[in-house]
Order: sequence, then structure tokens, then C-alpha cells
Amino acid sequence: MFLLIKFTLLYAVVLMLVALGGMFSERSGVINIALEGIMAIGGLAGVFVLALCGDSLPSGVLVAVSILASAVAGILYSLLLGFSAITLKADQTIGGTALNMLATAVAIVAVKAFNNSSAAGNGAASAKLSYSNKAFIYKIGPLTINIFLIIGIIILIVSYVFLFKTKWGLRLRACGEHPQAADSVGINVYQWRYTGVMISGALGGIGGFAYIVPSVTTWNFEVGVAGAGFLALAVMIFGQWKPFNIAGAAVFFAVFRSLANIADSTVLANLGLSKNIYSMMPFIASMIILAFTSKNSQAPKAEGIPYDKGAR
Amino acid sequence: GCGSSSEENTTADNNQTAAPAATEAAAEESTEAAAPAVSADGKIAMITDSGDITDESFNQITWETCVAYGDKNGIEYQYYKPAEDTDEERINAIDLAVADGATVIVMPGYLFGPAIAEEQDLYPDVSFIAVDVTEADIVDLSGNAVGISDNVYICSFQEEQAGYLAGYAAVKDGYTSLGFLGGIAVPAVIRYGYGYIQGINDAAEEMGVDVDVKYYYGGQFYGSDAITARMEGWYQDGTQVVFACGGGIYTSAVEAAEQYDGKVIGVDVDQRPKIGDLCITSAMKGLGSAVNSALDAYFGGNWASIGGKSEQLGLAQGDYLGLPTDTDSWGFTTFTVDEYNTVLDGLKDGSITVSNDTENQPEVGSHVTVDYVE
Amino acid sequence: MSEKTKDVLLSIFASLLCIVIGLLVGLIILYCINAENALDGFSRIIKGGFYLKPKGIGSEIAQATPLIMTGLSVAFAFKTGLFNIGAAGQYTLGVFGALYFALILQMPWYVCLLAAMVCGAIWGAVPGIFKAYFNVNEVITSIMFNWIGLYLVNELMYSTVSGMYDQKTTRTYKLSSAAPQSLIPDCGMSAVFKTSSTTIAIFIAMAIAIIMYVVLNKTTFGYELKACGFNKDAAKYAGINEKRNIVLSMTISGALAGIGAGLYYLSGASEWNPQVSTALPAIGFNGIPVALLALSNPIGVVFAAIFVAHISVGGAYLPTKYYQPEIADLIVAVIIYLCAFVMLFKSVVVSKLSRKKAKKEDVK
Amino acid sequence: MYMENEYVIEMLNITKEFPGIKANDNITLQLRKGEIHALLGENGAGKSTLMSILFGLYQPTSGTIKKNGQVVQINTPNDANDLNIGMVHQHFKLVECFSVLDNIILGVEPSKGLFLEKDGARKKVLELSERYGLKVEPDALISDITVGMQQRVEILKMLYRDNEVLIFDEPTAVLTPQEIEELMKIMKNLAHEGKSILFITHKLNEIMEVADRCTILRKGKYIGTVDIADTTKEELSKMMVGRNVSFTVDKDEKKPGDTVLEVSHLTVASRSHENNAVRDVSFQVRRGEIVCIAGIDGNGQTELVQGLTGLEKIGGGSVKFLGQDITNTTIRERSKHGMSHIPEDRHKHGLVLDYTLEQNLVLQRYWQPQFERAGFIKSGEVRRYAQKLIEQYDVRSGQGPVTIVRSMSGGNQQKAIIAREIDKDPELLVAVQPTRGLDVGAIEYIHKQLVAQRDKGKAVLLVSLELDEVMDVSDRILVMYEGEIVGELDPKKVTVEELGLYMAGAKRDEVAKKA
Ligand SMILES: Nc1ncnc2c1ncn2[C@@H]1O[C@H](COP(=O)(O)OP(=O)(O)OP(=O)(O)O)[C@@H](O)[C@H]1O
Ligand SMILES: Nc1ncnc2c1ncn2[C@@H]1O[C@H](COP(=O)(O)OP(=O)(O)OP(=O)(O)O)[C@@H](O)[C@H]1O
Ligand SMILES: [Mg+2]
Ligand SMILES: [Mg+2]
Repeated sequence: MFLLIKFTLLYAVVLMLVALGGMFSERSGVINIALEGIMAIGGLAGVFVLALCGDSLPSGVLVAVSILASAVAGILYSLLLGFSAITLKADQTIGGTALNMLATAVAIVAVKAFNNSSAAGNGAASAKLSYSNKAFIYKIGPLTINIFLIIGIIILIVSYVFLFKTKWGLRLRACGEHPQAADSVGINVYQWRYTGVMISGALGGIGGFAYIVPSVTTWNFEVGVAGAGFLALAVMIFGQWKPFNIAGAAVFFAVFRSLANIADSTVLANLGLSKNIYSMMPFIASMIILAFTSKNSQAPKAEGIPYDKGAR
Repeated sequence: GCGSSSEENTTADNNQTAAPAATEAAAEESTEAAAPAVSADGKIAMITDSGDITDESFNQITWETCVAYGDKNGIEYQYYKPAEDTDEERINAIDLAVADGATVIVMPGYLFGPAIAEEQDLYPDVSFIAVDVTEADIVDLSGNAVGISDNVYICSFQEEQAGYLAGYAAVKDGYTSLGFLGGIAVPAVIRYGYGYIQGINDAAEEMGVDVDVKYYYGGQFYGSDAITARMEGWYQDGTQVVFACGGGIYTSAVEAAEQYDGKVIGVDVDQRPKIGDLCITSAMKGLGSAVNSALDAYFGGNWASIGGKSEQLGLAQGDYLGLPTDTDSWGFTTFTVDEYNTVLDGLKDGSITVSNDTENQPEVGSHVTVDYVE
Repeated sequence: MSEKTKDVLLSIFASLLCIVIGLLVGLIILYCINAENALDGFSRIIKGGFYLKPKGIGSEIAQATPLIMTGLSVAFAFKTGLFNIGAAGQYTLGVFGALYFALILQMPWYVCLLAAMVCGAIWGAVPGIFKAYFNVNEVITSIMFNWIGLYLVNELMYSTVSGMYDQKTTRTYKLSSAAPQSLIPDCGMSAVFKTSSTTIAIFIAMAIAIIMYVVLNKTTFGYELKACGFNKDAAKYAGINEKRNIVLSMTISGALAGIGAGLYYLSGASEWNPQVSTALPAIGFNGIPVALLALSNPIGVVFAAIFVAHISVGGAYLPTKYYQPEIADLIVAVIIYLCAFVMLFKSVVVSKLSRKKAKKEDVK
Repeated sequence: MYMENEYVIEMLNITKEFPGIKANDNITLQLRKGEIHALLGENGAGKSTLMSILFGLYQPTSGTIKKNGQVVQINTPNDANDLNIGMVHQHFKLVECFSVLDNIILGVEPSKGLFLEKDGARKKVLELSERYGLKVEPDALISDITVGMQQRVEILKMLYRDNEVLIFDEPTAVLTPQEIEELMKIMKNLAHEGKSILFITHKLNEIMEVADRCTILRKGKYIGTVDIADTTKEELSKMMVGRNVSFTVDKDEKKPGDTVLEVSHLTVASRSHENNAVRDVSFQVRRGEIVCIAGIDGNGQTELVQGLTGLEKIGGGSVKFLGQDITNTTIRERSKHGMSHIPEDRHKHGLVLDYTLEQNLVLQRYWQPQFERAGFIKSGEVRRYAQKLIEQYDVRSGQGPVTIVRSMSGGNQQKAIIAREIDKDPELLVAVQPTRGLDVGAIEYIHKQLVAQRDKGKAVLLVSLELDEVMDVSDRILVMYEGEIVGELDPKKVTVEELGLYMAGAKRDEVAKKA
């Protein structure tokens, strides 16, 4: 049971962080299908920091620096989406898809080049990085939690406050709902859309790092983040672009994801369901729920439509 | 701990020291002896089957052996990765290697069977060394069995014997709740696993204790969050030791073991130096030394001694399999090296037999329950 | 020159521009990693399958075939206003259909191909139904059904249906030995390319591309589908059943991806490995850049797919001593990223041209 | 007044080019403090463009802007705001899912520390609304309030920002005569308080009523500025189009025949607003008459037409067409039976903008044997047919039949639709706002076509928001208010004012409902 709670929390925080990122991007009007790739790049940067200066820094500093690195890398990578979707007004879904494919290739080549330079250099380095995650993990009684749980809760609350209690939130949302209206009252739509995309980059990057670090100490970048980014997109839609709903949806998805991995050590082992079945379930569940809720979807009205100041 | 880079520790030299003592010594000797005869005008090519040379398993061990051999003797080497996981691309990779001037091609993995069948006669001047490949694997693309030609040497190992030893020793040492975490269910992995269960069974019957085993293939040769989670579940559920048998997948078992004071059994080479004390032993096979001696035969002008041969290397043939017995690597508390040697002898002289059937799950007695997790 | 040919030339120019930039980036990457061998590596990529004649050409053909189909799948959806990111899932289902009919039912190849098509079609239809009747965006549904499909197929092949998965090779049984009647005939092509799996599949794919071109441009059915794609409200106004058409578009799109799987696996080149469960077939996703590169023109898809197969194969011939094989993936990915801008390149060129024209007219 | 020659705003020699068109060509406009200055011109004359430049949405290609005699740069709406210039746009710029208050404060949000502080804003808004008679509910969502209230929100947005120069772009197009009356009062009130107002409208009466001066544009060029006191409606319209315009339509007495369309107790649900749905509507349309549905935008006309034409599901009641019950038949069936439909939104429904002109001209008929054989389109036949229509209806475009429709001007797009729908030779022509946004010449032409249909003995159901059109073209007027028909009127007997009362729901005729 503790294990189920542990893994549910672990995955839920990841999904929530990334889904919140997606929410910011979409609330500003940009569909961010590149979350999967952003996660991979953010995770890569964070892990690089851990692998490079894992021993030389005090753990508090290490945690801060590595998380910062993942956020910054996520932001930088998300700027590629911003550039294509906002500045060049290209199709957002297509740009995002391209970035997803690019991310894995970049991560593999980068890790291999890194391993090559530090190892024998015979061209045979692996796409794996090893690191220590001790600084991120805490034990409370029988329950193991990681630092991202705390960060996640803080970010959840901050997201809510930012979006609904500050003027920036109001402006960001206006850009996703009616960019012409925002523009006409002097709000710089391009700037806010970049802001939205960059926040999603930061949260996606941290989310990718949070996905990789607490559970393992070696990561093979050939798999990217194994579909977690797409799952987060589903969580975001499921959560109807609202922070607390997203948190709830993340927990729901996380329960199934955990079960897929640990069902054989719980009472559910008697059901004899295979991992594949558990893996399928959150997707099927969200499809069913989407079918019932989509009629009154809360999706930002202007999402996916490039804003062209000159257009009428 | 395991936080250190895996690269340094998995070098070929480590392989060699990790290989069973007798074989290793033999390999060393022959290298030394044949050294003057080694002609450097060959070129080694190694081709991976479906994985990467960084799988921390057969591909990597083979590659590192080739690298060490090449560096030592000043021979050029390169590896090739087929564009796709298909026989055709493996064939293309052989063509490419030959086109690049390779004179001896090393191929680890039973998947090379059809490629060898198709290519062996096309390049009579090129020598092929295939490990983990059996005669049954050498079929042409339509599935008809083909004999091997003189320019081909294939060998495979009786991993079930190493697995047997590991399982037997673990139960003898007092463990009653065990796990098997395989990588991809390739025949070698299955043989390890099924041997492991047979060893567990024999020890449990002997001692009359009840033992339960969880048995699972992760489907990958690397650790990941999902596998770690599963292992945490096992350890938390009472599993005491897990035989992590699939390249880098051991990292997940180790992660989980560290949190729950569990133990791990390594595979292929002695993994205790890499993993640390929670690795109680490793089921080893002499893959590196087999490759090494085959290369020696080729470059030493003795190809004829192995060409056209298909060898199934087991304890009857030499010390190709076993557990590490150095005091540094001996992680058992009650089980002794003497007891180990007794079983080892039994396997060598055939008084103990281990089935190598990979199609059917091994039969177990009333003391053992195996939970095959899907 | 008529407007239409001008437009076609402009499209081709934009696509070529994107390819050239992508390749240049690739060359720069090669230089950064190992300057000495960059040119040699680059020439291997450019030569593609021709570096290893004739087998390399054979494998280029083998890889291009399913790519044409997934490219057509995505392009067809694009033409009808939908983004089918689910080709990977439909392809996966297609694999199951083809192999089930081949290995279990021992059917001739065309029946198996049909089965692959139907399975893909079903997996495409579902997002279509969700879009038409529940107003759920097809992108998100397709993504979800990709994963559902992958887990489902793996579950079916690995444990539910016995007789498909070969324990010994850890993948499905080889068709050449277990179901030779299900292999697509090669009509002597294998001999030409010294391969075993170069079959007429490539011609089937090309024929389908031509059929798709005709259907989209010459028939009332294509007229309706495209009308729905451009403006579904106007289509509805014109009495076209736009919901049915959305479902139909996605169904056909899925069927095309399914056929792609059938053509590939029924050629006997490869077997499905249900244990590698974390990855969707890349061929499904690579259909997207192929379609983009071709600006969704079915004939263009054929060339784009061959091009992508060409540099992928070439990438595999990179000397591993200096370069990781993934460099090829990286270059393809860069080209894909640039593909998102093909339309943009095109409109930039158009506006440059029209500005020039306007200036000329001003002068007059 | 001592500031007689002091201008608040001067736009001097403004030129604005769009690709292929000079929307403003050397235009000069001077606005005095405290005056209401009207801006008049045909569609596409460049009025909105000029105002957008003043508001910082567009940058002029050349020319200067002065505020109080100082040259200023207005690069963004922010700059305009800083100069106290505000604008109510032709199409409201309100975020639908935000509250009224949020829309008003957007861009100038009062904050305390990091957080929004709305209480002060709410007080200020209520004060302003009290002072200028602009009734709003600060916490209602925009999507839930009427168009009239939305406009008040737009005005409050400007007042909240303490703007001195107020631009109104066609503010009256969507209002009832009574609401227009009210707005005129508010504008005078504002001008009296010292605000300077720029006012765009197509309605000469309004200019005559409130404006002090009027600047006229034609095809992007400056024609002149006149004092309203010294001019007449006729003079203004002549300056605007360059010729005398007849404001009336010539037509004979109507000779109604059999009933073509019979609607009884029709109910249609609405997608967006509960109160816009059609509720229990009954009426008939006969051969040889033009029946007009009048009403303010958003009172159920759209849904009514969508129900009749099959675009929307009918909730209750029945529709009989040529004696047959078509309540639940498909759009295609209705079309086959002889119903034509000129849709309200030509871009949304009427045209596939990315198709060529010829493809659009067969949009309703491509499946007929004339154009189809064995599933294939007879492209030669389509070309011939398109050429015929283009010639007959004088549809102008760059490349004839193969022009992509998106590149055609709005007027010609509309003509293409009208050609297509009329050439179907329908029994019933449903025309929704067929002249929306068109210039006078085009309007004249379309009205002639409608009357010609009627004279051929066809039935015409016209839906229009333009009172002039309603009065001129129709033979019978049905007024819709909040989804119901509240009056059946004879255009020859009713006055515009009375019609306005019906439209505003102030007057209703119970007899009409039972018809
Ligand atoms: N963003 C734009 N891009 C291209 N052309 C434009 C753009 N905005 C306006 N135009 C063109 O400039 C001309 C003037 O348009 P404008 O909207 O100013 O007219 P208007 O006088 O306001 O007309 P209306 O009475 O219909 O509102 C038109 O021909 C229009 O097509
Ligand atoms: N979005 C656009 N894309 C391309 N061209 C445009 C666009 N908008 C306007 N134009 C061009 O501007 C010219 C005038 O268009 P505009 O729409 O103002 O015409 P209009 O007769 O005033 O009709 P409307 O009632 O739609 O305003 C047309 O020739 C058209 O080609
Ligand atoms: Mg206009
Ligand atoms: Mg205007």
C-alpha cells in the first residue's frame, strides 16, 4: 500500500507538473504537443548536472542547480516551439511533433558524445547516464517521498494564484481566449504567448527531471521519457485546463500507471491482469471521460490559432 | 555504490578477470604464446544483433573483447549496427563490413543464424565468429537448416548451469524468497532463468524448505522507472534476492534492493566490483574468453582448428560457467566454497543434469512455487 | 506557365530548400563531431542505398514502402483537414491483422493485406468517430489510441493468441517458414537486388498513391472530402454529411497506415517484437514529415518517402568509429522540424515574387 | 469657444498600403476638442483602417499624427492609451469567458502587491456607469449578456481609462432604434463633458443627429470635411459614392400564390444562448412574395434559418415545404426539393474559400448527373457552367473560373453565392443578410435579383437586420424578438419607429403568434 502511495505520488507529481506546463502554454494560445520532447531535454540537462558535479556540490546546492538546469533547458527548447508557432506562425501541432522527434535524437547524440569524451573514445559509448539521487529522496516513516512532491505542491498553488489572482494570469488567459481583444488593450500577445510557452518549457523540463531522477539512478535516453509527455497532455485535457482539476487527473492517471508496475506485489496480483492491461487503462478511461465532457470543453478558444496582428 | 560510471568497470580487462579462473588463464596464456604469430594485416568487424554495443550484456562484452584484442595486437576494429532489426539488414551489415575490408567478423547473438547461412559462402575468404549461436539457429531465410562452412565458427554456452549454481547457492545460503528479473526473453536469458529455478528446486528439495520465486522478463536490457517500481514491489513484498539477468536491467534491481535491504545476483561477469556488497554472487559465462580464443586462433594462423566447428560450451568442456569464488566476491554467509565445488563437480561429471529446454517451464517440486509474472 | 504548374514548382522548390538546409545542418553536426571524416560520412548519407549496391537499394525500397503508406495516411488526413498523428497505432494494428491472418489463418497474401487494412481502418475510425460525434480533437484521441493499440497488440500477440509469438527468436514467427503463402510475390525483384524481401509491395504502394491522387482530384468523393477538410461548415451547408466524411477520412487514413504495415511485414523482411513495449513504430511518426515534405501531394509523398528512406539507409552506413548511427536520426529530425516551415518557405517565396511583380508593375 | 482652432488630434497626410491595395491614400483628419466628428464612406473606403492607425493597431506607411499640436508616435494600443485615446471596435473585442469587470480592467489591472485588487475597480466602474447611464452588471460573464450591454462594456472600457478621445467604429450597426437613441444621448453627454469623439457610421440620419462635422472618404482617398449644420443627407451621400443614389427599390404590387413554406410551432435549441433559441414560431411564405424576418441580431433569426435549412436540428414543431413535411430531412433533400439558401456568413457556410471559383459554383450541384459520371467529376462541364454564371452575374475575379475564392473581394464572393443559389432555380430562396457589408452598387443589384425571383412567382424569405432593406424590399414583415415572432407588419403601413418598438420587444402583437 505504501508502495502504491509512493509511486502514485511520484508519477502524479510528474504528470501534474508537465500538465500544468501544458496548461500555461495552451492558456496563452499555443498548443504544446512538444511536451514529451521538452521533458526529455529538461531531464537530460538535470541529469547532466548530476553526473558532472554530483560529488563536488553540497546536496542542497546540487538539488537547486540541477532543477534549475532542467528548467532552463526546458525553456530553451520550448523557445524552438515558440519561434515556429508564434514568430513564424507555423502550424503548432506539426512544429511540436517535429520537436518531439528531434529531442530524442539530440539527447542520444549528446549523451553518447559526452560518454565518448569521458570514456575510451572508441565510438562505442552508450546513451545511458548514471547519477546519484540521494539528495532528492526523503524517508518519512515507511513512506519514501522525493523533493519534487514539495516542489509540485508549491508550483500547483503558485500556478493557481498566478493564473486567477494576478494581472499576469488575466493577461495570459486573455491571449489564449481572444488575442485581438488583448492586443487592443495594449497587451503584447506575442510576448505573453512566449511567456506561456516558456513556463511550459520550465515546468516540462522540471517534470522530465522529476520523472527520471527519483526512481532510478541510470537513465537510458534512447527511450526519451517513454510517452509520459503525451500522458501529461491527456491529464491536462482531463483536468480541463484548471490547476486543481489537473492535479486530480494526475493522481487518477498515476494510480493506474503505478498499478501497471507493482500490481504483482499487491492484492491485485490475484486478478492476473497483465502489465499491458493496466497500461491501457488510463488511456481508455480518459477517452471515455473525454467523450462525455467534450461537448462543454473548457479549452482556450484561440489555442492552436497563430496570432497574426495584421490579419482581420 | 552504483553511482559511478559503468563504463570504466566494464572494460574488457575486468571481463577477463571476472571469467572463471581456468578459462581466463588459458586465454591469457594462448595470447601470450601466440603473440609473435599474430599477423596484423587483418581487420576485425563486430556486428550487433538487435541491440547496441552498450547493452551491458553480450554485445558489450563481445565488443570490449574485440577492442582489447585489437588494441593489444595493433589490429583495426570497427563495429556495425544494422539499420533495422531484420535479417536483411544484418546481411547488409556483413556486406558493409566486408566492403570496408573486414577479414574476421564477430557476431554475438542467435539472431545472426540466417545472416550466416546466407553469407558464409558468399565470402569464403572472410572468417565468421558467432557466439551465442547454435547449429539450430543456422537456417536460411526460408527456414531450412544449413550446415556451417569452414570459414565459420559458432559457439554457445550452457547458461542453465550457471543459473543453476546461482539458484542452488542462494537457497543453500538460506534465502527462501527469490526473484528472477530477465531482460528480453532471448534463449540465453531463458536458459539462465530456467537453470536458476532448477537449482533453487534442487536445493529446496534437499533442505526441505519452502521457497517462492517471482519470475519476470522486463523486455529491455536497461533499467527504467517502471522496472525499479516493480522491483521495489517485490522487495517490499518479501523477496530477498533477485537474479538480475539482462544487461543494464540490474540497475533497477539494485535501486530497489538498496531501499529495502535486498540482495542481487549478477550475471555474465562478476558484478560485485560494480554493484557492491549487495551483490551476493554472479552467474558468469566465459563469453569474452571464447571470443578472445577464437580471435587468437584466427590471427595466430590456427583458424583450421576451429573453422567449421560448432561448440556448445558447458562445464564438461571447461570452466566456461560458474560463480566467482574469490573471497572478495563471495557474498554468501553459510554456503561455502567447498559446498560450491561439490555441486560444480557434479555438473562437470554429469551426475547433476540441468535441462536446457527453453520452451517449457521447468518442473518444480512441492517446496517451490514459481509466480510467472506477465 | 499556368498557375497550377507554377504552384507545383514552387512547392517542390520549398521542399527542396528545406531538405538542403536540413542536410547542411547535418553536415555541420558531422563536422562538429569529427571534422576529418565529415565529408566521407556525408557522402555516405547522400549516396544512401547506392553505397551498397544492389542490396542497399533493396533495403531502401523495403523501408520506403511502408513509409509511402504512412505518408499517404497522414497526407490524406491533412487533405481532409485532419491531423492523423495516430498512424503509428494504426500501423501497429495493421501488423497484427496481417500477421494474424498469415500465421494463424494461413491466408494468401492479399487476404492478409486486406486484414491489415481493415485493422488499421478500425483504429483510424475510432478517432474519427470521437471527432465527429463527441467533438474530441483527433490529435489527442489518436495519441491515446496509439498507446492503447500498442499495448493491445502486444498483449494479443504475446499472451492471448498463441501461435504468433516465437519464444525462440523472441519475435513473431518468420513468414518465410511459417506462412510462405502469405508472402507478397517478388516477381524476380529479390534476385535483382540480391535480397529476399524486395517484393512488388513498392508498386502496390505507388499504385495506391496514384489512386489517391485521382480520388482526391477527380471524383465527387474527393471533392466532398476536401470540402470538409477546407471548411466543414460549408460542406455541411452544401448537403455533404460532414460527420460521416470525418469518420470516413480517418478510416481511410487508418487503412492506408494499415496497408503500410501489411506491405512491410508480408514482404517477410521483418518480424514483430512484442516485448519491446515502450516504443511505437517510428515508421508511423515518420509519415508526418513525409507528408509535410510532400505538401500532402500523394505523388510527392512517394518521392519524399524514398528520400527519407534514402538518407536513413545512408545514415546506417556512417562509419561507427567516428559517428553514432543516431546522427542520421538527428538529421532526419532536423529536416522534420524544418518541414513544419515548408508552407512558410513557400509563402515567403510567393510574397517575395509578388513584391517583385508589384514593383515591376509600378514601374510600368 | 476660445479653442476654436485648437485640434486634439490631427492625422496629417496618412497613407496606408496593404499588399496590393492602398487602404488610405494621403488622408488628413482633424478632430476638435469636444466635438463629435463623423467619418463616412462606402465599404472598404478605409475608415476602419484610418482609425486603427490612430489607435496604434496599424502603422501608417507615411504621414504624421499630432496630439494637441505635438507630433506623436503611436506604435501600439498602449501608446494610444497613454495618449488617452480609446476605441470601440466594429467587432467587439471582449473576452467571452471573462466577467464584465475583468474585461474592463484588462490591460490596466489595479494590483496590490502581486495580486489583483478588484474592489476599487468595481467601485469606479459602478460610478462611471451611474454617471453616464451605462447600465452593466460587473460580475456577469460577457457570454451571458446582450449585445447592447456588451457595447456599454466597451464604452466603459474607454471611460475607465479616462480617455479623452473616443473612437466609435460603427457602434449602431447592432442596436435597436431605441438603443441607438440612447447611445446618441450618451455620446452627446460625453462630448459635453469635454470628450472628443470620432464616429463611424453608414447611417446618414445618425450623422445628421449628433455630429458636428463629417469627413468623407472614398476608395481610400480624402474627399472633404463638412459642417453638418450646412449640409444635407443627399449631399453627404453624393460625396460618399460620387453619384446620386436612389435609396428605394422599384417593384410592382405583390401577387401572392400558393403556400410554399409552412412553419408551425417551430422550436430550435441554441448552441450558445438559452434566450436565442427559436420558440414556438409559426408562419407561411407564399409564391410571389418576399417575406422579411426583421429583428435585432441575436434574437433567434440565425437559429430559425438553420432549422429551416437543416443546418441545425429542429427541437419541435414542423416545417412543410411544397406540401411535404421536411422537418427531419437532410440538407441535401431540401436542396433537391428546391430550397436555396444564401447564408448569413459567407465565409463560414457559403464558400469553400480554398476552392476555386468554379468548384464553389457547383457546390450545391456537383453530384447532379450534369456534372458527375460514375463518381468522377466532369471537369469540362463544370468549367462551361462556371463561365456561363460568371458572365451572367458579372462575377469579377483575377483568373476567372480557376481563381481561388479567398482572393476575391467580399462583394464578388457574395455575387458568386447569389449566382449559384439563384441559378438553381429554386422554389424558395432563403436569403440571410444578402447585402451585409456590401457597397451601394452591389446592394442595388442584389435587391433587383430578389425582386426578380419574386416576380417569377418564387417565394423569398429574407432575413435582414437593416431597417432600410426591410422596409424597401419586403412585402410582409415578421418581427422576431427573443426567439418569438412578435408582430406581422405591412411595410407600407408601419413606421420605422414602430418597427423599432417591435424589435426591442416593447410592443407585441399577439395575433401574429397564432397565425
Ligand atoms: N489587414 C489587411 N490586409 C489587407 N487588406 C486590408 C487589411 N485591412 C483592410 N484592408 C483593406 O483595406 C481597405 C479598407 O478597409 P477598411 O476596413 O478600412 O474599410 P472600411 O471603410 O472600414 O469599410 P467597412 O465599411 O466595410 O467597415 C479594404 O479594401 C480592405 O480590404
Ligand atoms: N484576408 C485577406 N487575404 C487576402 N486578401 C484579402 C484579405 N482581406 C482582404 N483582402 C483583399 O482586399 C480586397 C478588398 O476586400 P474586402 O474584404 O474589404 O472587400 P469588401 O468588398 O469591402 O468586402 P467585405 O464586406 O468583406 O469587407 C479584396 O480584393 C481582397 O483580395
Ligand atoms: Mg470592408
Ligand atoms: Mg470598417
